Amino acid sequence: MLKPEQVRERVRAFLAEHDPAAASRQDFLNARFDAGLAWVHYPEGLGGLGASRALQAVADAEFDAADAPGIDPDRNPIGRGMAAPTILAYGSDEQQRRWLRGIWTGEEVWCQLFSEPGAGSDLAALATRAASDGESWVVTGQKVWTSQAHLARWGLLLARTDPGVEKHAGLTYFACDMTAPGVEVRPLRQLTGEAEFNEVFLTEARIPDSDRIGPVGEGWKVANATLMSERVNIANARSGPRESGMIGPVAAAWRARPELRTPGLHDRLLALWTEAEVARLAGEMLRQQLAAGKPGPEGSAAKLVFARLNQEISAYEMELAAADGLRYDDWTMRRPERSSFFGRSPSFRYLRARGNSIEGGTSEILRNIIAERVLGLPSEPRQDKGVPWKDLPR
Amino acid sequence: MLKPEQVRERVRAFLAEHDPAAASRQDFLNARFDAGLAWVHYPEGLGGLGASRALQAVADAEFDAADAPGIDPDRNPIGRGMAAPTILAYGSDEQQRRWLRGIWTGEEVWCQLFSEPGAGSDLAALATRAASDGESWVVTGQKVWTSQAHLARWGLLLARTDPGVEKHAGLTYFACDMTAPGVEVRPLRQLTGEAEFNEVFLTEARIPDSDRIGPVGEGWKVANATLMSERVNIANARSGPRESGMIGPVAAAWRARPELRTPGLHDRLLALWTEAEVARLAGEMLRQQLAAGKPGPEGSAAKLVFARLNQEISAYEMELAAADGLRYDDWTMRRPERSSFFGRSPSFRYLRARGNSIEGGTSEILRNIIAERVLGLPSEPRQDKGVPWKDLPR
Amino acid sequence: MSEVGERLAAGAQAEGFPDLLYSDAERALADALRSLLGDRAAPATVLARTESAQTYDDGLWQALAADLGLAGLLIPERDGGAGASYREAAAAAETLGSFAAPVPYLGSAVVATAALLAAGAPVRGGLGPPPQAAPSAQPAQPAEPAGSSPRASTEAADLLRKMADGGVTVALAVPFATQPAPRGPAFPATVRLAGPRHGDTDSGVSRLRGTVTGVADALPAGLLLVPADGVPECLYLVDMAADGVSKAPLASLDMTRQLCDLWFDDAPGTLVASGQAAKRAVTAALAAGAAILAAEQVGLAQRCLDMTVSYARERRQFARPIGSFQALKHRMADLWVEIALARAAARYAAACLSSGDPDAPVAVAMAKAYCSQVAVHAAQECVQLHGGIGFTWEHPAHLYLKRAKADSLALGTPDAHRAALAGLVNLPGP
Amino acid sequence: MSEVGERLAAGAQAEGFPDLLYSDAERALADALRSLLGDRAAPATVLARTESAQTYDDGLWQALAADLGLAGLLIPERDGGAGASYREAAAAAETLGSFAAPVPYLGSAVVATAALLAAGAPVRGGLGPPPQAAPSAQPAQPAEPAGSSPRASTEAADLLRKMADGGVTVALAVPFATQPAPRGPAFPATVRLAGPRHGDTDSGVSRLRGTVTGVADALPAGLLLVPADGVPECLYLVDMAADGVSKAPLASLDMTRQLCDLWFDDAPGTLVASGQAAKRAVTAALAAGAAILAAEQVGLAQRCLDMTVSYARERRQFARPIGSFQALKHRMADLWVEIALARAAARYAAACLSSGDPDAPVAVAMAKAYCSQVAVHAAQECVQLHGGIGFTWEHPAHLYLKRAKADSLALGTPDAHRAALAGLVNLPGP
Repeated sequence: MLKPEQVRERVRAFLAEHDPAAASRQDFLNARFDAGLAWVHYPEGLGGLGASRALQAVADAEFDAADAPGIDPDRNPIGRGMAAPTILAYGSDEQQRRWLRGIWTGEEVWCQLFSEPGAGSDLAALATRAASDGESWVVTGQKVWTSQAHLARWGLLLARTDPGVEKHAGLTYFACDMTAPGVEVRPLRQLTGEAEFNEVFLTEARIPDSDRIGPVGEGWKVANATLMSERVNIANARSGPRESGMIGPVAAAWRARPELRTPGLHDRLLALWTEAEVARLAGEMLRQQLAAGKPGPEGSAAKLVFARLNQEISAYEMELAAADGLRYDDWTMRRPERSSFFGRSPSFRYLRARGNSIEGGTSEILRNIIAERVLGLPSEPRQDKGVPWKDLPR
Repeated sequence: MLKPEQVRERVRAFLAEHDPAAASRQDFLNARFDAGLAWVHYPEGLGGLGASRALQAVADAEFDAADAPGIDPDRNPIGRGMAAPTILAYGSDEQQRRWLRGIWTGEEVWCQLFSEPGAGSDLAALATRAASDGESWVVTGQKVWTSQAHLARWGLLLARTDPGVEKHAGLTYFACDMTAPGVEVRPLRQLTGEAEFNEVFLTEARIPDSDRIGPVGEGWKVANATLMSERVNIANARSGPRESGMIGPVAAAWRARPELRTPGLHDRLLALWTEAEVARLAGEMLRQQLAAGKPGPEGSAAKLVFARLNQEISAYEMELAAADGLRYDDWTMRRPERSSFFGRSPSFRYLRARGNSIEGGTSEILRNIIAERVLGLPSEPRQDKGVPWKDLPR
Repeated sequence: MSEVGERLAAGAQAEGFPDLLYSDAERALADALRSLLGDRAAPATVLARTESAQTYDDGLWQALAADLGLAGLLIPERDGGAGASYREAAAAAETLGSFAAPVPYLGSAVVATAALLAAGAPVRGGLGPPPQAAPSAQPAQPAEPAGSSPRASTEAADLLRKMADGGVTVALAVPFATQPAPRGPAFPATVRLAGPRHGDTDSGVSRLRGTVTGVADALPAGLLLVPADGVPECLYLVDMAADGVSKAPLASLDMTRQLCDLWFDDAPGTLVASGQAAKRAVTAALAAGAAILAAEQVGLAQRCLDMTVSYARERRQFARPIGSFQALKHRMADLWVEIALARAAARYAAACLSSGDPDAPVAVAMAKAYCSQVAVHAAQECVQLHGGIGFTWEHPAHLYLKRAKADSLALGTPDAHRAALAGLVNLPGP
Repeated sequence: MSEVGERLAAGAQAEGFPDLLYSDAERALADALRSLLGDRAAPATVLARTESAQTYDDGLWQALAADLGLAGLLIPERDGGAGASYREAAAAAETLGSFAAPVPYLGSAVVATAALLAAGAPVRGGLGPPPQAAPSAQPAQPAEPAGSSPRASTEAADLLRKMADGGVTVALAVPFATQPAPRGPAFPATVRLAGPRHGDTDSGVSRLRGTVTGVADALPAGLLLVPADGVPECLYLVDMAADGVSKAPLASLDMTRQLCDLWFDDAPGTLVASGQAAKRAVTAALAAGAAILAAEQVGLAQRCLDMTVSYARERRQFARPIGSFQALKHRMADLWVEIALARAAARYAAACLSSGDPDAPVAVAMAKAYCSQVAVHAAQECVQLHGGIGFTWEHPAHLYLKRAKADSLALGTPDAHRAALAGLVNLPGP
């Protein structure tokens, strides 16, 4: 394995050959990818050096020190966080070469076409149909809760290629060209007034077989890699400094506005503060486990806790704000590129946090997963086991 | 229907003929029963006048005014609260005449032989076997959580008379003579150190067919009448004055011991006080509904709320007591005739209250009942439907 | 106390216990209201209204006033109202709450009406003693009060008569967040008297200056009852259309009851009550508002549960209705239990207000504290158990979520009402 | 802060973050301990012990001391101990907690040891400045302190050496409920100095008088560390067998750690520390106790969850394992999540204590507040989800319930620790 100094040297050598100030941003990033200095733990030839994940910070620090153009971390989160690991695990060599660079540089944004109106928690029951005509697949169906779809060049698509077998068995995974005919993206407005998400209507959209990821009928396995990455990302992303999360604005308001303080609100604040900090410590412990190469099952807990705490804290903030909580900042229908809890009113935080226990897997499904996969509790009696998808009651 | 004045006159006439001071207590009570002045809403000849339930208070007040011996309300709660309504609904004329008077006077104590070690929440799966030899039934099995069994003359017994049919269908209901050979009662010690309950071992105990209540195979229906009475009793019993429940000692300690007060404990006290009082109001509303002849489904809620509040309040009381909460009053194994939360330490209340969500139907089962019977939510997939009891997995 | 003793005490107490059940009249009113709202306040209609320029539904309010007498429910029959009590008012609020109906019932038919009734004008014959002459050091004085009492009395009675049929809608100009006294402000006034304007000749007209923020049900109001600071405190009637009165609608969390800010810039006001009578009027108004809002919360919570149950019976995942999953069933069962408790609390508060029971302050504080939490819990579960669809704008769940959360902050938060209880039931803080 | 900013800050901070993972040494210690306790502290054994005359298991404690060095885990190697840190002490406590083992580990190997270490005697060489002469108005004075410092130092070091192999068991004579300073008492002393007895010749011996109630792990202790009030405050070593010392076992909620009351009636004591050193010793002892108790609570909670999960997999009702019912599954999943969080909190507290991190007071308060609640929740769910059998005396669930609830009240309640946080993290009350 490479040592930190070796990585540092490679970056310096690269910078000696590529003047950050001279090159265009995209050219520079492309070259950095090609030099294996994008995500150093990826294989050589695919933006990496096969190095330890921990050395990424070393490379990044060198580039930062040279004032080199970097990637925009807010751009293409699904591409980098979910598409890339999935393509790395299941894509063909050609697919990896074709897509990974654009994903890392952010040149091509990706979205995820999994959920459907009739298949949310029961994702494997999805109905979007992909039928082969020999050369390519003809896809018809409706996807929902697709963030970034209006910005995306590609979508990670899970579709049904065989309705005649058990629901998990009939799925296949594709990369869907979002600019292809038959792909229509419509904003989906949520209760905050914004439309962060989209509905995607697929009407006889054609996908060449070369854009299929993984074998026909093994889409469920590939999709699970994507979902696992999603959860790892969520777990990884939550470790900020003390008070950096939803508790931040509340603690700030408490300190700045003594007139809002009451004895009853005080104990609840302290309880929430404690929970938020303990959750942060648990996130840190998880991060240390990952860094030590021993990922624990605690990752499944992170999103669950994140959702519950965001909801409890923002609800508390409303009671603290009292009269101010009765106001909203803006009901205008907007399409934010990225949602943030901060810089908005307490009432926005309260409303937006309600979605945290629904989006990306409901808290109920996460509890099922913990109970069955972590604790080994028996599954409930299944009524869809061994039944061909087409014969399931709907 | 009788008017209050008519009831009053009947009591006065009765008292004119039966000098409360002269008669023995049991004779007086027997005579009062025979005069229909025991439970005035019961039919004539069975201790009542077929009058409105509300007139009971009128009769009781007259007897109290005359200093007449009354029944001991702490004696025979299962007999009066569960056996009597069940026998009234399903017993033969002869059974009603034989048992109701002794139940009301308290001469004969009753207990309930339903739960078994292997059949708690799933009561209908019980295994105690009653086999007919023509004249009588030979009963073998083990019952558990039987309060009053060591004091009881009779037990309400639910036993399996046909293992070859679906579990609910093979049950029959009996009155079991607790003094019969083959009936053994052993104390069951609970985590408080006391033994309020018993285990009852039935070993080829014989029950004459004349002590069967309801038809063979219809025991489940009869048992449901008993369970329904139990829940109505619990609901009825919970309507005391403000602060009469578990919140009472807590509020008293708060008022008497200012040194225990903290801001954090204050808001929780107020929240618990509010909930306790609101629950009391709900009990009162339920009582008014019953009095108006419109029993609502809210009865199912009463035990659930009672258990949760007792547990939360007693847990809070421990935190308020702090150092005192670390102590217990007495670990001696005792057999109290009746359990009371009062006159004991906070730690006793805390421990005893844990049982409130288990005894007499767990809170989980009550939630199932509310969800299915009140809200009409679909039942879960049943794996025991249509399966003969003997073929059920165990 | 022994458990026997308890039972006896319970029996004794029960005889004098307020009736918590719904009367036939209340049920009939609720049924009629439900039928009317079913036609005119379907979720899609209510949602569309929140996105329109006029967020209050005037037509609906007129229909409720004309067909069901809702505008004058609490107004005595001799003044043209229905002469009903707070019990019926609560029953109506429950049904209105179950539709999140965008009408100024709470503000006009309950809060403002309660203020006018408690000011004593029509009911007790007069506004009480005229305000005392204030020390001259005060920057602004009430307009000459002498002789204003009989006029105000007549005016208040006239006003109630106009309100009774919905012809006039009135709002009390205090922030919607205001908790009733004693824990709330003794007199929630942010407006002061200004000196008379040059040219003012009517001695019965005073000039008001100041701002009131976040007022409920004032947007559709024709008249405002404005508490004004001073010695003594006074309550004035102000025409929304008068010079010097302006209003600005707010982006409100609950757009089915959109708040507004009000500005008074030497606005002309007529005295309605002063001193103790003014304080009494405002306190009674806010207490009535809190009690009736608790009933509204019960209706809202019940609607959320009903919606959730029926969705859970229909929606299938894993080849089963999601309502057959035990974790969800238990949560709905818990909600049902909470609502049963909340209903008892709200009924008790309305009953106590109706009969003038001395326990009313306790009853109102308990009801508002408890029902607020239950309504919010029900609305949150409604969104959650609907899954993705419940998080969309098109589904009505958010209308209930927003109203529930806003209502929980209105007229005193649960925390604030619990704090009020501390004093009322002798559980003092450390 | 932007989410990008956050991520960068997180990365930056993470580098200096204490290691929260279990080291190989900690895992090995826990494994060995689990194996020994599995043999000697099975639930039935522990339950029987609570009903016996000697509720502490001396033999087990000796075995833990001899085989695993548990008695001297925190004692420096040069004093005969294992020289381990609070991290290893916490790992051991987790395992002991998972058995509710009736041994004085917390009281002797953690609390008393921490007091002796912090008193500075063996580690920092000396007991600090000798106590100042007290004003003569004081009813009782410490025995002549001059020259006692070196003797005490030697004695404390000797004492640690004797404790290291379990030969001597020591308890700090303060009520188990005592919260560490700053929110707890600055010096929790209920014992005072009495004048010297007639015939006392050893100037190093003082006489103590008073009562200490509800002390943990004092029943099996041979020696007591007794904080005594006075100017300055002093910490004395008292032989449990000395004249004038008596103890009375209490009916305790948690009979696996039975409390006792202690009486001192002119009991002879030897000075260990005085003034700031005495305060420091007691504060450090209680803080260490709270942190290690939090770890114990994690172990207890995990055991409760494990028991519950395995029962739920076996127990059948309705022809299904009850662990297949979703409502129960979700509750066990929630518990598992809580325990993951509690573990992080307890690990952090132990890590901060080990490294002398200035965040230690925050870490300890958080850990004790949070882990207390989780352990109680886990034990309560353990009883509930076992149904009837969990409510019986014969089933071990109640041992955990009682220990969990008692532990939550010990060394400061959750409420008290949250109140301490208010000052530590600048979230002051109203």
